Amino acid sequence: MTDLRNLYQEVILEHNKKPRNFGPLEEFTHEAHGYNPLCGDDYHIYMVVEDDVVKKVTFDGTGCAISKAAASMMTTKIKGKSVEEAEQYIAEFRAMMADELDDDGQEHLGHLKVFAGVAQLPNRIKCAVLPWHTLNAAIHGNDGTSTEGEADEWDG
Amino acid sequence: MTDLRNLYQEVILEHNKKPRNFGPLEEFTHEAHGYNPLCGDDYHIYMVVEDDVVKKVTFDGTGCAISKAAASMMTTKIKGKSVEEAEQYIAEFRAMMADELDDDGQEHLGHLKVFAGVAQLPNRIKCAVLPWHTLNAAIHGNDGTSTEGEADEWDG
Amino acid sequence: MSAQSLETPAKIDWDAIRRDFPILDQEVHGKPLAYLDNAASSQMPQQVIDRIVEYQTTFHSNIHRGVHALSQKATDAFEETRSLVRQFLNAREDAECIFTRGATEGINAVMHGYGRKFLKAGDEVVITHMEHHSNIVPWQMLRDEKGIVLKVVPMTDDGRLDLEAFQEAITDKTKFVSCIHVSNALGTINPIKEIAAMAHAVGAPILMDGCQAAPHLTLDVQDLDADFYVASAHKMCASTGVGIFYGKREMLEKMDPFLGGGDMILSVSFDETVYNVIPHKFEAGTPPIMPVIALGAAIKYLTAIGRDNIARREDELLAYAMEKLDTIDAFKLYGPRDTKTSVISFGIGDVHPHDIGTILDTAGVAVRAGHHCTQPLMKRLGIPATARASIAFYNNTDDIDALVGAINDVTEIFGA
Amino acid sequence: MSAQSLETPAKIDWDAIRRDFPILDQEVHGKPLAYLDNAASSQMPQQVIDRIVEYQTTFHSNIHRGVHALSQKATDAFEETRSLVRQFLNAREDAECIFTRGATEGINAVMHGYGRKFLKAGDEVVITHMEHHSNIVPWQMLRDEKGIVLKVVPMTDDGRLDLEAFQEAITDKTKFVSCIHVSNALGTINPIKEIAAMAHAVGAPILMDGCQAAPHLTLDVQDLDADFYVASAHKMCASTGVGIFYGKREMLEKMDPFLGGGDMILSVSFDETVYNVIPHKFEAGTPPIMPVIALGAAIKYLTAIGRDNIARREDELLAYAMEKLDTIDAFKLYGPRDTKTSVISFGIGDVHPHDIGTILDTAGVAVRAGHHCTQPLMKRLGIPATARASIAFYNNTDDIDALVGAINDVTEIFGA
Ligand SMILES: Cc1ncc(COP(=O)(O)O)c(C=O)c1O
Ligand SMILES: Cc1ncc(COP(=O)(O)O)c(C=O)c1O
Repeated sequence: MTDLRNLYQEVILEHNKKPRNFGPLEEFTHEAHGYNPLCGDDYHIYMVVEDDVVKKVTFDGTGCAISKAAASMMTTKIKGKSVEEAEQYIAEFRAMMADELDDDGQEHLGHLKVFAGVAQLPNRIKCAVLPWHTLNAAIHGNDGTSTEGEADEWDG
Repeated sequence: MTDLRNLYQEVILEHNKKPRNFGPLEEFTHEAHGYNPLCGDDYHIYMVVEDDVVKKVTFDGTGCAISKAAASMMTTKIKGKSVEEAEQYIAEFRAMMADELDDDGQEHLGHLKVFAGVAQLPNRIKCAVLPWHTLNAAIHGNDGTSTEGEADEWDG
Repeated sequence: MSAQSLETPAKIDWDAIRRDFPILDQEVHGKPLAYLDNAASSQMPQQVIDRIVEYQTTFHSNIHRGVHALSQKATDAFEETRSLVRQFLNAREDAECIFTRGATEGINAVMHGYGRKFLKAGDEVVITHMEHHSNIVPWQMLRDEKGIVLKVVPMTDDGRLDLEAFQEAITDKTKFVSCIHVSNALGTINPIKEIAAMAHAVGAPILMDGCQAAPHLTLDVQDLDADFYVASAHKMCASTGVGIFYGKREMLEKMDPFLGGGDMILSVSFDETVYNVIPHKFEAGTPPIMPVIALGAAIKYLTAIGRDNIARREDELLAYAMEKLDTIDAFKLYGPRDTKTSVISFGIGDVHPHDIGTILDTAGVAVRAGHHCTQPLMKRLGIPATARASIAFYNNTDDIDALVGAINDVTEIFGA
Repeated sequence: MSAQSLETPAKIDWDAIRRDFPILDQEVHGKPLAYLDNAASSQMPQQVIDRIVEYQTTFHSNIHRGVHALSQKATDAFEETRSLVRQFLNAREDAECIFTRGATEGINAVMHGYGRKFLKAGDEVVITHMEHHSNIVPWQMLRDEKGIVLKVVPMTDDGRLDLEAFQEAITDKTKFVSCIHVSNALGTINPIKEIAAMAHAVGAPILMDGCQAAPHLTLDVQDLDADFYVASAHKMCASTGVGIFYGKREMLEKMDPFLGGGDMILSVSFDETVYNVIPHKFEAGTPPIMPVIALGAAIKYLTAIGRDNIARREDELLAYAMEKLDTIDAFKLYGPRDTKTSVISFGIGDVHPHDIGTILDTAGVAVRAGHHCTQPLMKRLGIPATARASIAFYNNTDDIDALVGAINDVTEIFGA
């Protein structure tokens, strides 16, 4: 059970239960759909970007506790940040999942570090990464994304 | 080489070199085509049957020494015999290949016993049996036959 | 072989049988492995592994076209398996038993070889809401190509086929029925013999997907009157890479092959090619010789234990598990409670099955979490996925206890 | 692993390598086995057998959809093999490397998925007189269905493709070229890169049948500019039941899958089904997981020895054999004498190859006798069949001497 407590930390369970920034936006500048066919995690990310700043960001959909908490905490993290910073978080989160994040990055990620335990469970990495993957797609204007068949890119 | 001499007996080699009753008949009452896709043995049997007696029987085609000698010796054996007797030979030859021929049958088969060695080589049984199989088809008015997929019936 | 030393069912030493499966004797995340993912793929007894090693170290060779001793021996062992499959299914003839790459290829062989040849626009193909994707997607491909109509028989809330609706769905327009024998997602055993009778009453052939039936039930394709029956070797203690595809001779003979190549022909010229007789017509190219020979060993193994005994053992373990699981408040079973195989598809409160799967894994308990290749069935139940524990005869009560314990961890962590 | 301990090519201990193959250490009809049927199917080194046993005893599980540890481990080993195949072929991406049931399925996948979708009546498909049946029959099926025109490039008397005729056969009407890289019947190595250039000059894609090339030559599908490339694991020291099917990403993406089922879809509903991305789109159902993992071990084994070293060794044994065989009056070689792999297709006087095969078998020498699934090629040479001795790197001069000795028996018995 100790391992599990490391994976399912209180903050993750709490975000899973009460996801922040949940639900679709009526008006948005960016949007993308992310789907993991392996376990059915299925999310939409909606963004309002103005002057290169993420004014609003929400997510909608269903999935496991890891993916839902990851999405919820992601939205709280990047709201109000510049697009450039959001991209830095994407890169850092991805590096953390690949067990390749340096100390500076760790520092910068802050409480997102609670997902470090997921990196030890290869078959759950895609869950934690899916919202970030989808955010990336939204920023770059791809309208859909799937974790399938892109194991190399995202599993590191 | 002793085993081989048992298989390739002089009489077989001799019939292979100088097959009897070889070549098509212009006029015939019965005919059938026999083909072994595994090794390409490919024969036609032609018969003239009158009053239930095999007046003429020839074979044509190509194949290995075993099949050619079997065909040649078969024609010399059944020529002039009644159809009923021919069918008895078919049954006996088949039994010999299945190692199930009784002493009476052995006696009756006469010099066809030179093929007994073939029964010890499962992958050559079809060669020796093909002409007999085709003869059977000719008698019963099936116009073609193939040893493939009928392993059960003929391999015993 | 321990299985062979059994005399009467009463004396079956299930502990000894479990020891035939070396893979079960290991720890995962520091806990003893409780392998309960048998519906996805079963494990292989030492007897089958030994047969594979024997094959590869003493008589591997390509088959059918060889004059040398190894080739003959390999051919004999390959064809012996065909005969064992015939007995396993109680088919009429060996030639009706074809080896494919898996059950999936068998269904596709029927879609291509029968469907594309004999069905036309407007013809109705009846399937059910309970099908595995492998028995949905091929018929959708046929729909896209030929304009056939796909009719889907509904499922009840407790995961059974609605037989009245089935009867209604079958009409004069029905030209084919394809139906799962035992549900992989829920364990439901369908009354497939009655369904076959309905199909035959309107002259429609029926394909039965027996992937989950073959490991658990004693089969008789003649009694069921199956026109086609498919199963997967890797769910029957044998190897991945080979499936069983049964068809009635008259059906197979009138069908076209959909894979062209060596061995499936009698003669080839550029003008004309003559297909071989069955079963060879459907076995293009070098077949999965080693997996087939392993399947032969597995059938011998299962038969030695006795398929009745296997079913009884699995039913007992299922009953033991259900008794314990029913005491857990948050435990929710999907599908029926009886007339089913030893498959337990479940949820825990509103915990996502994927999280259940991970927590169980940490406790050494291997289950499957997901849609089990039955997305329409999941949608029908209004859920994205389930956790599925599937029990084989080599499991034991310790495995079940580990499952129950780990489910308690789930409720504790998630406060479910 | 003996192969790994090699340092420089000069130090290769071929005797030690031969000992990696337990099957070779046996007697057949009381004579040491000389296995010279490698073009039909090669043998498996202990290292690959060990990997199979390791897989089945420690981590067998169904892949891709499992959250538990075994499933993850099996998935990793399966996908590692994909990566090894990519390196083996020098493909751009793992996703371009698909696992089929055999080379035959790969060719059929192209016929169904590309041919049936993109070719239409009157379009010309160019093949050659040297093709294996698996590269003839699928195109005949397409001809029967779609009315394409099948053009056959002739072969010269000495068993080479007539390149001028090839150039002439390729016109604006040519919409596809499918060509054997190395002849299984004769060993001829075709100038496949030049042929690809001819095809591409008119915008036609090319499929290369590399079944006999993969075990002998170092491959580079990018350099050859292959649109599709197929090979068979069981001819590469791995297991039956799996083939390699390479396709350029852009080709695979625009093709339709021809097998529907699990894993090849992203989502399924009765109205609409969305296919998965490559490679999964072409891998319907449970793949041959164990054979694939065995293939991974085989590629590691072959790579450790060094594919250049393998080719050199086989060429040397071929030269040794030819020197001896050429002294036998009745020996007649079919096919070319150079630019070939270590395949010796021959006749002895007018003795039927089937009789040659039997006599050789009695001497422990395993060769293939027959049409080698190349009936049109045989017809072109005016013969019903040949005897074929095919040499692998684990053969030795004793094997060749046994072959030569047994051929002398043939001449003696038949007075040839
Ligand atoms: C040149 C060639 N093409 C295709 C094949 C067919 O391969 P498989 O039987 O493994 O599908 C073979 C082997 O028999 C071959 O040698
Ligand atoms: C009911 C059912 N049908 C079909 C299949 C497909 O079998 P395979 O993946 O072995 O081809 C499975 C197994 O996954 C199954 O459980």
